[in-house]
Formats: sequence, structure tokens, C-alpha cells
Amino acid sequence: AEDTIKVGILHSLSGTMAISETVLKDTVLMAIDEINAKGGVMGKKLEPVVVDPASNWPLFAEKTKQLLGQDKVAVIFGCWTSVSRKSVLPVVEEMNGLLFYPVQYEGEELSKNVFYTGAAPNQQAIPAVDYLMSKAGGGAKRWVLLGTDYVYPRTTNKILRAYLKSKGVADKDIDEKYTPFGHSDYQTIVADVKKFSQGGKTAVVSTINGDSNVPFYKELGNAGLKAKDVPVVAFSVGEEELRGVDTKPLVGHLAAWNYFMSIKNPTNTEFINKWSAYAKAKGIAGHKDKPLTNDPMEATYIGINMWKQAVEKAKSTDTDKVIAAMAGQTFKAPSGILSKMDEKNHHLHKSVFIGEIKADGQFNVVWKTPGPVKAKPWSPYIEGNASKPDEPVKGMSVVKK
Amino acid sequence: MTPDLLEEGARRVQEHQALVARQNNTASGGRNASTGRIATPGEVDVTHGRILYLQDVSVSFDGFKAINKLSLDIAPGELRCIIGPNGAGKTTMMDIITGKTRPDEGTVFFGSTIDLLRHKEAEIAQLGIGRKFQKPTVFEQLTVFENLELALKTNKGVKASMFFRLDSLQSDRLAEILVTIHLADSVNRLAGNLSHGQKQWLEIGMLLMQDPKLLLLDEPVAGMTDEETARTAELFLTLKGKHSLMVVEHDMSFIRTISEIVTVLCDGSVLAQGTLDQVQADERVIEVYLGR
Amino acid sequence: MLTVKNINQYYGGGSHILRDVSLEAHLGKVTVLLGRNGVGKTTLLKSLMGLVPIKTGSIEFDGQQIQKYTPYERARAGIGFVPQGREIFARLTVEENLRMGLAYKSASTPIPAELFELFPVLKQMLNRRGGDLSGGQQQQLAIARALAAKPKLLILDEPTEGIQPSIIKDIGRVIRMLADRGDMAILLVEQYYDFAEELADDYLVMERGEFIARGLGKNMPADGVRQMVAI
Amino acid sequence: MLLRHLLFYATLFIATHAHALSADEVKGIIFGETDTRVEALNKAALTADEKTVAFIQALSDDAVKTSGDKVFVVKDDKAFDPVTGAEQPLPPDAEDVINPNMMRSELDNALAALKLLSKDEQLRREAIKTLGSDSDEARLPLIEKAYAAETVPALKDQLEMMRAAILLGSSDKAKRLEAAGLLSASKNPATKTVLIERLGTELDADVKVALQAALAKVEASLAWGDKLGAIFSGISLGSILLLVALGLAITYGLMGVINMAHGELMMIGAYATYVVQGLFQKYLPGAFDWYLLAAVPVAFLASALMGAVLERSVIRFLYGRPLETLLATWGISLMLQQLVRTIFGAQNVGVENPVWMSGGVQVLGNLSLPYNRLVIIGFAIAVLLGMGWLIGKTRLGLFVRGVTQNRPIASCMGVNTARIDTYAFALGSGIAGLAGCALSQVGNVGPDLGQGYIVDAFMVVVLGGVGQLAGTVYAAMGLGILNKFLEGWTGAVLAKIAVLVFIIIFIQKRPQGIFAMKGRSAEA
Amino acid sequence: MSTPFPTINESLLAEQGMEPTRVASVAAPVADRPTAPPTGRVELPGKGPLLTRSGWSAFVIALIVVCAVAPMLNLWVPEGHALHLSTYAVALLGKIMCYAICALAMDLIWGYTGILSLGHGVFFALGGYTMGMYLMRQIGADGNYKSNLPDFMVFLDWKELPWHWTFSDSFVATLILIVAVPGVVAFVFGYFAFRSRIKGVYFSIITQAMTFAAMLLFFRNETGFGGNNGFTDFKRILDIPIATPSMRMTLFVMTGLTLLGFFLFAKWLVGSKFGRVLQAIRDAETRVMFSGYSPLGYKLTIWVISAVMCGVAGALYVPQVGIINPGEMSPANSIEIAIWAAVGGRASLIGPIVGAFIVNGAKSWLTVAYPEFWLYFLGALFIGVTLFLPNGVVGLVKKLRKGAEQ
Ligand SMILES: Nc1ncnc2c1ncn2[C@@H]1O[C@H](COP(=O)(O)OP(=O)(O)OP(=O)(O)O)[C@@H](O)[C@H]1O
Ligand SMILES: Nc1ncnc2c1ncn2[C@@H]1O[C@H](COP(=O)(O)OP(=O)(O)OP(=O)(O)O)[C@@H](O)[C@H]1O
Ligand SMILES: NC(N)=O
Ligand SMILES: [Mg+2]
Ligand SMILES: [Mg+2]
Repeated sequence: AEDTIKVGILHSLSGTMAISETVLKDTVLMAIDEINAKGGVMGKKLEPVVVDPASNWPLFAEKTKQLLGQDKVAVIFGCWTSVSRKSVLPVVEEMNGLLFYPVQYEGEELSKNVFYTGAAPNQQAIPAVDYLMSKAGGGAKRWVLLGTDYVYPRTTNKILRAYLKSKGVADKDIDEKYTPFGHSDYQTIVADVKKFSQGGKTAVVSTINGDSNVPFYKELGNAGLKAKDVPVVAFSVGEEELRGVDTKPLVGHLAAWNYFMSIKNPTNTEFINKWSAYAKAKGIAGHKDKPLTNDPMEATYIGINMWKQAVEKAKSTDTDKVIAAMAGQTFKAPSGILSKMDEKNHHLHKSVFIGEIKADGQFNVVWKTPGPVKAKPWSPYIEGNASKPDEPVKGMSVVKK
Repeated sequence: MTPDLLEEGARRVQEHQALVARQNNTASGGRNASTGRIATPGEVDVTHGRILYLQDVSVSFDGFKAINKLSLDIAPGELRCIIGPNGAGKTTMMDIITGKTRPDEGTVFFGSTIDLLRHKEAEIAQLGIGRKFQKPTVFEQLTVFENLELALKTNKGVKASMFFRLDSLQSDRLAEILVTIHLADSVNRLAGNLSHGQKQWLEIGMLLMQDPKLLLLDEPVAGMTDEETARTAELFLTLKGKHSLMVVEHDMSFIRTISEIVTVLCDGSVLAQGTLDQVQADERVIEVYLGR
Repeated sequence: MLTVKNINQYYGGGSHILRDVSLEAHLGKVTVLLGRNGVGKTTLLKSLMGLVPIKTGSIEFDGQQIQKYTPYERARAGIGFVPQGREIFARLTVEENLRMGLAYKSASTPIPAELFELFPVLKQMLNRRGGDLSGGQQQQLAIARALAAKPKLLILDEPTEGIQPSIIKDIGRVIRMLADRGDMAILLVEQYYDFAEELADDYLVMERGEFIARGLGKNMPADGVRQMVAI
Repeated sequence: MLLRHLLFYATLFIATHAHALSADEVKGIIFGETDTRVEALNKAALTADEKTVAFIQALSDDAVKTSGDKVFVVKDDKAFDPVTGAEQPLPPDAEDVINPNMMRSELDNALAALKLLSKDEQLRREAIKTLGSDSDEARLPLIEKAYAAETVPALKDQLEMMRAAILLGSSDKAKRLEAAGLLSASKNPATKTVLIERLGTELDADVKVALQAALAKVEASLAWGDKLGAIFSGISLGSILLLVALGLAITYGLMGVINMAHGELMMIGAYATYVVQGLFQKYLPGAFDWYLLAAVPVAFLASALMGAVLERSVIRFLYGRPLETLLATWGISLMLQQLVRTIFGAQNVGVENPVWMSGGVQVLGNLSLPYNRLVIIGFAIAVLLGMGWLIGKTRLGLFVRGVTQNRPIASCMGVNTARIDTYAFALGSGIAGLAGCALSQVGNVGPDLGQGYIVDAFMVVVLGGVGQLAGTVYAAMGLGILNKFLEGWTGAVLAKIAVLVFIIIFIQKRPQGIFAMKGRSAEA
Repeated sequence: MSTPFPTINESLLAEQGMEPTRVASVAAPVADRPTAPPTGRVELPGKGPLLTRSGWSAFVIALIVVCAVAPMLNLWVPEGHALHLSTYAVALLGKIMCYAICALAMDLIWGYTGILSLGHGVFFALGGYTMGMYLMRQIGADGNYKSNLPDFMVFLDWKELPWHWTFSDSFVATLILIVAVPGVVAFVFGYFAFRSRIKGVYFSIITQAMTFAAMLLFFRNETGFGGNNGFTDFKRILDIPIATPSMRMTLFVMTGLTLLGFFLFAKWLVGSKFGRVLQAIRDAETRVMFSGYSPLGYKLTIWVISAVMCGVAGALYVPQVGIINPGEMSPANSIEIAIWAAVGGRASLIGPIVGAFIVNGAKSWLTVAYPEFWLYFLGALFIGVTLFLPNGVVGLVKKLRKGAEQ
């Protein structure tokens, strides 16, 4: 056991989240193969430990205990939903483990034991709204904030509402709507959006998550709500989600991410090729025929590579040493930038891209930030956050053995 | 209404009017101290000579009148036999008495104070009306013993049943009944594994355990051998007097052994009433029921 | 017509119900089977229908060995069955119940009109659900249903139970008539002794899963069958 | 489509001062920031000739590529120079021209404006529809010209509305008043937008009053569309609930199998549809639009077959033990989900609407009924009638009902109960497959598809009254319409909660569902 | 005429230690001569003891394991030692014991009374949330926002605790509410449902509707229970840090004791006449009514008892797994509870407990050992149990034991 380093992979392979998370497990496995092929980390091979928390939040915590306590993994790559992360958090903190979280989320959190490689709200939501307000984006004046009823959409919309207000948008021009998880009938919602849009140029910000997106987009297409009339910008819809949608009627609707598969640069080409080859070789269902990459995959990939660099820098897999070594790590990201881990706040600096859906399910990048944006996990648009330190607070009354 | 019922009714009306007249003459304004009774709630009051009293009861199912202006009464301690063609409404009548079916109209009284239409099935059972179904219904997953134990007359509240223990008196009674119903050797068998006839007996046993004031027995000897039929008849005769019984049967020899008054139901109302010989001689009864 | 040899039957718990039971039933004859409650009459009939498995023994019907047949194959071979406790299809209408009786006939086979002559009440209630009928009406329906397909062997398990006297008489007449036509064998389980005696061409008395007496119907009084059944 | 365009080029009225498309114009339209591209486009459009039109059309169809500063129009795998029309080799590094929303909208408008003067009435109609919401003042002369030339009264009216919408921005108060008056007769939702926007900037009190009056009238005429729309979406949701529940009405309602794998049988139907789609794409691309028709029987058979296998191998041992069926079918459902994950992957797969199911009929200005919803409603009715006939009127149906009520006795009547059970379960499963096929047209096709509907399906069957087909129909429609009615009022989340609470309360009133069986037969 | 009631010698009615068999398909000893004439002496089965001798020994062993062996192996045996009971194992066993309580509760209502609840998750969650509220308050001002209000409330801009949090800072009140909240909810729901005589699947489905509606309600942030994230990041209980080995062990032992206690209680309950009335209701409710029992009271009583047991399980569960969220109310979770009971064997009390351990143990092991295939195994387990073990695992054991005896 001494000649390998164990790496925990904590993504749901069954249950509702398997749709999104399974591919992240494969991404980690691919990266591990790649690292091992190049000689591993500090001369040791990485050994993946895959578990299935089955989209069950308490099970995430239990599996984390097992990974850290029984299997003694050096690091965990995992979680997608915020609630799964929240469930895992006390455990990694108590057992002083290390978690890399690869999905965009609502912020309002900063743990010493977690590295957030997905976007904070200011790295995704705010730029997207800026774009839609601009002339090129259509100059939206009215806003429908549409989401699945849970914390990530609620928080994001709260931040957006505050932001829009600061830009002079009146309350009557903002319509906030939520649907239950797994909601599958969007007729009323789309009809409402249509009606709302009669009152002036309207844009829809969608934080609809997971399975509901397909029926939502199908309904948009049915109802003839075209992007040029009412553009919809989504924060949880990427290449993988569009796999299940007939995109022809959706051309022009938008998504904001820090990575798109369609971004053209050599790093990305290499990344896509690597993934395609891996998916073929392993016969990953779906991807072996139509390989797709997306933002959380990129974030996962950056995460594991940065962790490798940090371990090598620290010359140890000791959590505290690796944490220290992570600060300021850089990695040439498939999105085309030199991605950097913030010195303090455990979040990546990320470029923001706005893409429009193309008929083939890919995205046209129509706008991007001039350079990487530093994450603000504590959004200034939420009261009381101004005084928050931009780094994990140490010694949070956790009792050690 | 049959003539004898009419007569009976008229007699009772006269009696009642006379009583009212008498009472009104007293100084206490009709409240005659010596005849005044306190109607105890839940206790059946049979001072008027009737333990069960149905008047003008009708019920229909999807337009089909199963019971049609049925009037009938039974005296305390009486053993009344009810016969009538298949579909005459005998079982439906029992359904009404026991609260299983709500009539569309009419009154049903247990004694002179208890309006059965205001009570639920369990309450009616607790008031003292026991019933044996046409199709034997026992607790199939419980043993014979447990079936009888459950039927035992006792406090049937939740708390009481949690702390219930069979006392020796009750044990004796249970044992007696086990013998009566020929299931003494089957105390621990599951009721569901009994044969049809054994279930019939078990159900009768449960009824005995319940010790009701009024027993409604829907075809109790169906599927029994002649010998057992005879034993059943014997049993019913011993019950008579202490209990009131209403027995529905198609077995004429059985009826003959036990009957005093026989009521013939047809198309939901009383067709004839009298001794067995009387009704057997009645042309209408022969026509619709007995056959030639 | 029907030859049963040495049937042994056990229920799940291991209790031995039928012990080496053998019997025969012939065309044009009514064979009456008597016995007290719980001796195994119904179990025997169910074994004949294939509703309960038998451990050993053979059943020959109309020249075929049918002990391996499923119940529906036995029905198709020409056995009609009136089960104890009526067992009509409660949520099918009377008409549909009768149509079920014709299940293995071609779809266009009409319901024999004579059934309605026999049991006029059924015609009246053709569209009522079987389960809503009175007990006796259900029993009539059950008999009619078994007759619908004109079986070669008719098995009846206490068919008079719960039926009004006039109809019992009718049923008796029908059974006699069917037997006398000569194209049907009838096996009748009955508790109603007088009825049984009147109809019996042959009789069998069962006690604890065994036949303790058998003989010709006309000898029943002489053989003291009534006493046997009465302990 | 193609034919229409050819016709368009042939009949296009060319403005007198048209001049040929220049290379500079092309570059201006293709390269640079969106703003400047739009400017260049509109300039070119004013003096458009045939080539310009063809070029704009190509750009709008995403058929233009660039390589360096060279521009190519691609048609049938061949590249042409937009200016000369000469065929050219397409460099391998050629890239698509990206048209963001704004650009695309301008392209459409420019094309529409050019088509306004077409001789083809259909083209004019389309053009008017496209331009409907656009009140660009620069286009006024064109519209007036078209108005003068228009002969079809309905189109003339619409052009007048467009003219009025533009005039609303006129500096002449009288014209604005006139425009407001004209617009009040509009039934077009776009008019509402125009009026609201003008109201925001209007200073003149008289005009404001007129605008408000017009707005009120327009809103009143739109209200109808909203109401009908809500009812339609209720019926549409109801039809989906019905489809989802019908199969269960057999496997559960009639056979008493608490079939937790019902959802997965739908999922199989949906995946079967996906597979058929794939086969058509591969082997019959020409007939792709009709793949769904082929998918219907395939989905039915796939699920029916799976149902038959399940019945033979598991369910048949469990008749009379309904609660055990819950456990076993739950296990089956887990396995089927994982099976699909193993074969098709954990992600959703894409099932496209055929062209004839995209879009919808415009019934009112603000009410269009999507074809796919209409088709599904029709499909649900067809399945319902078919199933009703099969169960209620055929011998098979009679046997199914008989067997499910009393298996041993049915077999004594000569019914091969094992076979009937298999048929019945396969039928219920097949209908689930049909539901899955329909669902693939409105929602996800993924391993979770079934889980999303199973609870609803049970609610519908039970609310209707177990074993009551008519009840199932009422329950599905009732819940669909109630849900949509509440949703418009309380939002989707509270509506869903309210519907569930409604079910709980309703069952208190009718403990056996809407169509409770009455009388003794219910207990038997 | 001979009297139909022959008198019986009292001494012959001596108590027999026989316990009546009550499990459906384990056939009772069938008398080979069913209609043997009455012998004149009737042996009535006496009331069996609460547990048999071996039952008591097993119980005592379980008690010792929970209270002494487990703590010793966890706290004193050093890590790395072969006998060491890891923290992970303690947490896992603790969790499964909570589930076992639910399964036991399910058995009372489903196995014995024949009422299948597909909404027991809601009671579990209510108990859990009640405990969770207390634990949230115990965080004090140590949360992200350094406020006395729970973080999610700060985030929602709430300035004070909503009314339903009133008693959440008192441990005693919390203990009362853990029983009272699921109890009252169950009472109200059950009262109306049973009064309307809702039965069978109709009842099952409305319980499912109930838990589904509750889940959606709790998902909403405005409801005031932390929305989708629920409660997590607990720090203290009774002002004692929660994430310590000794606290974990304490919770473990308490869970074990609760489970054993509930087991005895349930055993007593089903052994009483009350328990037999429940089974009678399951088999023939009409007959029960005509025997003079009002099923409403009986059903309601056992329903509330069952709900309260689930609530207590939920309250014990939350501090051990460290999170409570609306996912616990998803219909699938409630179905699972029924499945544990069925796998172990319904109407046997010990069965559901065994079932909970088998299913959850298998799940925990398989999700690690075969993360991609475990659902096949689990699915096959459910199918296999139904097909081959109609009385669950316990039924199999009984059968084997019987076979061995013969
Ligand atoms: N729920 C119901 N729906 C329709 N008809 C019914 C219903 N209940 C009873 N009936 C009809 O009412 C009539 C009376 O039935 P009931 O069972 O009371 O007859 P019965 O006198 O007990 O007959 P039997 O002697 O055959 O048992 C029958 O014709 C029966 O078909
Ligand atoms: N499913 C069963 N499991 C175990 N034992 C059974 C089962 N069914 C019947 N028995 C027993 O088998 C014996 C014979 O029953 P059977 O029903 O054949 O009697 P029967 O002669 O038809 O009686 P009856 O005249 O009462 O109908 C009885 O002792 C009965 O208790
Ligand atoms: N963090 C999210 N997308 O739940
Ligand atoms: Mg009757
Ligand atoms: Mg019998």
C-alpha cells in the first residue's frame, strides 16, 4: 500500500444525480490514468477508490467517513449538488480531509478543507446578466428568474435581484419563479414568460437544474419562444444536458460557463481528444459514440492536476501541507487561460464565457470576460458579507482527538 | 302490511293511547312515579315487549328496491325464523340492522330507546346484537382460540385490550363453547385452515362468546350435515328465552324443529307470517318459495 | 367416464387429507358423495379439478389420464365444476359470468337459452354484477355457469346450500334430467341427505379422507347411510 | 422550404435603385462587432439585389463560412463566392460565421422586409408575421409602399397595424392619436408591448389617455387567449397523466400488481423510441420524419415483451400477494434503471420531435397550440379507446377481468389463466411503453424517466378508483386541469403541494376513489 | 334434551406453556383427525411469556454488545488492532439501528395491522427536524455569519426566529416535541383517514401524497427549515461537542437501547389482546366491528405509536449522520422502510430489524465493492426474497430450524 496514493471519487453513479455525476467519475479516472502513465505523483501511482453515494445526501457523509477513515485516501474528488457538499463538509473538516468540488455553486461558504474549482456567482451569473443588459445581448429590461426550488437557484437569484436593483431595474420588472425538483410540465411557466415579455424586452435567467431542463427547453421550442425575442440564459445547462434535447428550436439561447467544448485552442483540442480516446477505450456508454466535454469536467480535470502539482510541491500528501501548496497553483486550462488557484480563498480564477446554443448542441461563444475573474464566494450583494474575510477562518471550534 | 301486523299495530296504538290518557290524568302531569323508568344509555329497554322493531324500511340499489317498506318486530326471548326466496332481502335486512347498510327510509329500533340508525357497526355489536354472516367470516390468520377470545364479551376499548387477561370464568366459558362447536381439538389451528362447516361452527361459537341479546343468524346450518343441523337446532332452542334470535334459513326441516313464528319475506317486504304450518299452507308462499 | 384410483393428498402443513381414495362416475349416472364436515369432500373435488396437487394416484377421464393436466385442460376435456361457496366473479355481470363459463368454446357460442328457463332470475339480472346478487342467486348463477359449456362430467359441491326449496326442487329435476339424457356424468357432494338420496344412482360415504361405504343409490336407506353421516 | 425560397428569388420585386452586392458590403456584414455588422446589413438591404438577398438568406441559414478574410457561401457541400457566384474550393480551416441573437434577428427582419413586396401571398404573410413586433422607423416607407400595393384585406389590415405601430413614435400628435385608435383593435400580443413601451415615453396627456384605452382593449382581447391557453395546458397535462396511468390501470388496477416498475416500462418505451430514431437516422434518413410512427409499435412491443418476461419469471408467483409485488417490482425497477445506465449511459439521450410535430397552430393572437401536445392528446384518446374496447368488449378483456378476480375458478372454466395473465401484464406494460414513446416527445429520456412519473401514475389510478377505467380518465383530466389552474395562481411548487393535499382530502370524502364500486360486489 | 354445555373439570384447564402460532403461513399443527369427538377436556393455550428463555438470553447478549462490547472495541482497542471498531463502523451501525427502529415501527402497522404506510419517512423526518432545530440552535453564533440565528435565516434576511422555532433551544422541549410532533401529525392524519374508512392502497397512496407534499414544502426556503440543504454542520449537543468519539459512542449506545426497548415494547403489544385485535383487523375488519370493537381507536393507536417510534428514530439519526434534509421525505425513502420489513419478514418483530441490517449493510458494502453493479445485486435480493422467502429471512430461519428439529 505504500507505493500508491489513494484518491477517493465520490460521485453518484445511481439515483437522480447520476445523469450529471457519472461522467465526472470517468474524468477523474482518465486523469489518474494519464498521471500514472507519466509516472504518477512523487513516483507513486495513484489508486482510485470509487464509491457510489447514490444521490443520497447522508450517504455522501457516510462514504466520506469511509474514504477518509477506512481507505485513508489523500484527497476526494466529488459532489455535485450543494446539499451533498454541505453533508460532506463537517466530515472532511473533522477528519481534516481534502475535497475538490467541481461545480458552479451559490457561494456563501469557504472551508479550509475544500477547493472550489467551479464558479462562484460572480464568475457566472453576474457577467451573464451584464451581457444580456448590453446592446449586443439584446438590451433586456425585464427579467424572469426561473429556477428549481432549492438553495443554489434561490441564492443565485437573490444575488441577481440585488444586482439588478443596483442597476435600476424595478421590482415589477423582475419575476421570480420556482418549480419543484423533477418538474416536467412547463406549459404554464412558458406561457407566463410569454405574457410577461409583452411588457418589454425580456430575458430569462434559468437556474433550472437537472432533469427539468429537457421538458423546459422542449416547451420553449413548442411555444415558439425564440431566442431573438426572449433569450434564456442558463447556468446549469451545458453540452451534456443538451444531449437530450432537440436543439434546433433553441438556437440562440444562451449559457454562461467558464468552459465550452467549442472553445478553440490547442489545450482544449488535446483535452477533447484525450477524452474521446478514453471514452472509446473504456466503452463509456453515450460518450463512446458521441464524446462531449463540459465545464464541470474541465473543473474536475484542473482540480486533480493542480492537486498533483501541489503534492509534488509539498512533497507530501499531508492535508495541511497540500493546502498550503495549493495557493497560487496554476494550470493550463482547456478553456484557454492559465488557470490559477487563488492564494487565499480556495477558488479558481476563471474566465467567463457566454455561449449561444447552436443547432448541433454545441455553443458559440458570443462574449467573454477580458481575463480571468477572481471568485467572490461571499457575494457583496448579500447583506452582512462585506466584513467576511476572503479566506477560510481557522480554528472553527472543531475538536480534534 | 299483513293483516296480523296491522292488527298488532292497531293493538299497540290503542294500548299506547290508553297509557297516554292514563298518564295525563295523574297529578304529576303524566310523570307517573311508579312506572317511570330511567332509560340507561346503551342499555336496551324492552319494557314495551319488543327488542327489535323495524318500520317502513326501504332501501334500493341503483334503482332496484331490495327492501320495500318492510315492517317487522321481535319480542325479547323470541326465536324468529325468516324464510323467503333467494333475493327477498333477508341478508339486506340484517345488513340494515347491524349498521352495514343505511336504509333510504324507515326506522329501526333496538328496544324502545335505541335508534340503530344512529349507531355504527361496532356500537351496535356492543349494544348486544351479534351476527353470523351468510358466508362464514372468521379471522383466518388467528387460531380458533384467539378467534373466540376476541369475540368474548368484555370491555373492548383499546386500553383494556392491552392489559386483558383471560380470567378463569372466561376460560371456562371458552372451553365450554369449544366443546359445543366441536373444535376442542383444534384450539391452536388457524381458522383459515378449517373446512367450510367448521368455520360455520366457529362463527357460531364466536357469537356465543359475544353473548348478545339479539342474535342474527344468516343461514347458520348451510353446509352442515343433518346431525349437526339437529345439534344446532338444539343449541338455538337452549338460547331461546334468554336471548332473542332471528334465524334465516332455507332448510325447512330445521325451521320445523325450532320455529314458533315464521315470517316470509318476498321482494323486500313481509309476505306472510304465522306458524310454519300456516305459512306452508299459504298459496303465495308455495308459489314463490316452496314450490310444488 | 371418470375413474379415480388411489389418490393421496396432503395440504401444505403435511396433514394427510385424502387416503387412497378411488371412485368411478358413469355417464347417465348421478354419483353422490356424502360425509361430515371437514372429512375431505371438497378437497377431493378440488383434486379432481386440479386445484390442489395430489401426491399419488391416477385420474382417468374420458379415456385420458388427466392427473397431470392443469385445471383449464381438465375443463376443456369436458369437466364442469360448481365450487363450494359459489365463487362467482363478483365484479363481472351475470352475463359475463355465463360467458366465462363458455370460455373454451368459440366466441360466437350463444348462452344456452335453457339456462334461463331453469333459472329465470338470471335473465332478469343479466346486467347486474355477480357480487351484488343474493347468496341463493349466486348459487344459481354458479350452476348455470358450469352448465353453459355442456360438460361431460359435472361436479357439484353442495349446490343446494342457501337455495330456496322450490329452486332446490328445480335443481334436483335438472340434475335428474341431465343424467337421464345419458351424455353426462354427475358427481354430487351433498349434505342435504334427502336431496342426495333422491338423486343418487350411486353413493359414496367419506370419513376422514377415506370411503367407508359405497353402493347403489337405491340401497341408501337400507345401508343406513343417514346414520353414517350422522356419526 | 427550398422550393419556397426558389419561388421567392424568382418573384422577388427588385427595387429600382438596386445595385449589385459588393465585396466590401459582404465584409462589413460578416466581420467586426455586431453593431457595425447590423449597420452594414441594413445599408445593404436598402439597395438589395438578387445576390444580396441570396447572401442574406445564406447567412441566416448558417451557410456562410470564412477563412481569413475570405467569405464563402456553402451550398450542397460546394463553396461559392458571394459576390461573383463562382465556385471556389473551401479551405479546410474555414469557420462558421457566428450570428448572435441580435444579428440573427436583424437578418430575419431584413429578409422579411424584402419579402413584403413579394407576389406570393404566403411569403408576404410570413414576412408580416416576422416583422410583427418590429417598429423600426426606418422601415416606414417600405411598409407604406407594401400597404399601398397589398390587395388581400387581412394582410392589408395587418400592414396598417404595423404602420400604426411605427407611427406611434411619430412626432405628430395627431398621427400618434390615430395610431393609438387603430391599434386598439389589434389582437396581437406584440401590440401590447409597443403600447406599453410608448406609454413609458409619451408626454402628451391626450395621447396617454388614448394609449391607455387602446392598451386596455388589447389586453381584454388577449385575456381570452390566456384563459383558453390555461385550459389547454390542463388538458394536455391531463392527457399525459392519462397515458402514464393507463398501463398501470391494467397491471395494478385490474391485476392487483403494485407495479413499481411501471415507470421503468415507460422508460423502455422511450428508449425504444430513441433506438428507432437512431436506426432511421442511420438507414432511412430520407424518411426520418416518420420515425415516430414506426416507434409507436416498437415501443409497445419492447415494453410488452419485457412485461411478458417479468410476468413469466417473477410476477406470476406473486398473485394474491399484492404487497410482495411491491417489493419484487421495486427490485425490478432498480435493475432496469441500472441496465439502461449500463447500456445507454447515465446521461439523458436525445429524442427529436419530427418536423410535423414542431410548431403549432395559431388559434388566437396569443394562443398557439403546439402540434406535439395536440398529437399527444389525440394519441392518449386513441390509446384510451383502444384499451377500453379491448378490456370491455373483447373476450380477451373478459378473460383478463375474470382471471384477475378469481384465478382458480377461471381456470376451472377452461381459461388458460397463465397465458391470460401474461397477456394482460404484457398489455399493461405495452401501454406503458406507448406512454414512454409519447413522453419522449415532451420530456427527458433517461434512466430516471420512470421515477418522475410513478407517483403521479399511482395517484391517478387510485384517485379514479382502482379497477375503474372511467375513473382513471376523470382523475387524470381533473388533476391536470386543477394543477394548471392552481399553477397559474400560486406557482408550480405550491400548486403541486395543493394538488397532493387535495388528493388526501378527496379520498376522505370518497375512500374508494371517484368511481367507487358500490354495494357488495366491492367487498367480494 | 342433553345440555349443549357439558361442564368441564376446572383442573383440566391448567395453563399450558404453549404459545399460539400467529404467523400466517407457518401452518399450525393440523390435527390428523379433524373431527375427533370431543374428549371432554379442553386444553386452552395460556398466555406465553414476553420472550422465551433463549429469547431473553439473546436479548441480554444484545444489550451487552451494545452497552459494553461496542464501546470497548471502539474507544479502548487501539486503532489498527484487528478488533478495533472503527468510527465509520460505529456511525454505520448507529444509522442502521435507527433504520431498524423504523422497520420495527413499520412492522407494527403493516405486518400486524395490515396497513401499508408509504409515508413513514415523514415521521422519521419530523423527529429528525425537531432534533435538527435544537442542534442548529446549539451552534450558537459559531456559524458562518456569526449570528445567533441559524445561517440560512441570516441569509434569508430574517431578523428573528419564526414562531415554529420557539422551543428549539430547550433540550427538554425538544425531547417532548420529538414525540409530540410526529404523534400529533399522525393522529390528525390518521383520525380523519381511519374515520373515513380509507383502506388498503387508498390509504397507502394518501400517505405517499402526504410525504411527497411535505417534501416539497420543506424544500421551500420560506418554510423555514433550511430548504434543500436542510440542517447540517452541527457542533454541539447539550453544549458538549458532538464530533467526539465519546459523544458518538453515547449516541450509539442510546440508539441501541432505544431499539431494544422498542423491541420489548412491541413484543408486549403484539402479545396482548390488543395485538390480536390488530391482526383481526388485518384479516377481517368487518368481523371485528361486528364483534364489538371499533377499529378506529385500534388503528389510530398503533398508527400513532408507529409514527412516534419513527420520529424517535429520526431524532437519534440526525446527530449521528450529521444532516437532515427534505430528501428523507422522498416517497422512495418511505418505500424502503417497507422493504426492510418485508425482507426480514413481516409480522415477526425480529424480522424487520434483521431486514434493516441486511439491506442497509448490503447497500453500504456493495456501493463500495461494486459501485457500478450494486443495484443489480440489491434488485435481485428483493426479487429473490419475495420469490423464495415469502416470510422473509426470518421465515427461512424458522423453516430451517423446524427442518432440523424433525
Ligand atoms: N349492493 C347491491 N347492489 C345491487 N343489488 C343488490 C345489492 N345488494 C343486494 N342486492 C339485491 O337485493 C336483493 C336482496 O338481496 P339479499 O341478499 O338481501 O337476499 P336474501 O334474501 O338474503 O337472499 P338469499 O336467500 O339468496 O341469501 C337481491 O335481488 C340482490 O340481488
Ligand atoms: N388450505 C388448507 N390447508 C390446510 N388444511 C386444509 C386446507 N383446506 C382444508 N383443510 C383441511 O382439510 C380437511 C378437509 O377439508 P375439506 O374442505 O375437504 O372438507 P369438506 O369435507 O369439504 O367439509 P365441508 O363439508 O365442511 O365442506 C379439513 O380438516 C380442513 O380443515
Ligand atoms: N451547486 C449546484 N449546482 O447545486
Ligand atoms: Mg342472504
Ligand atoms: Mg366442502
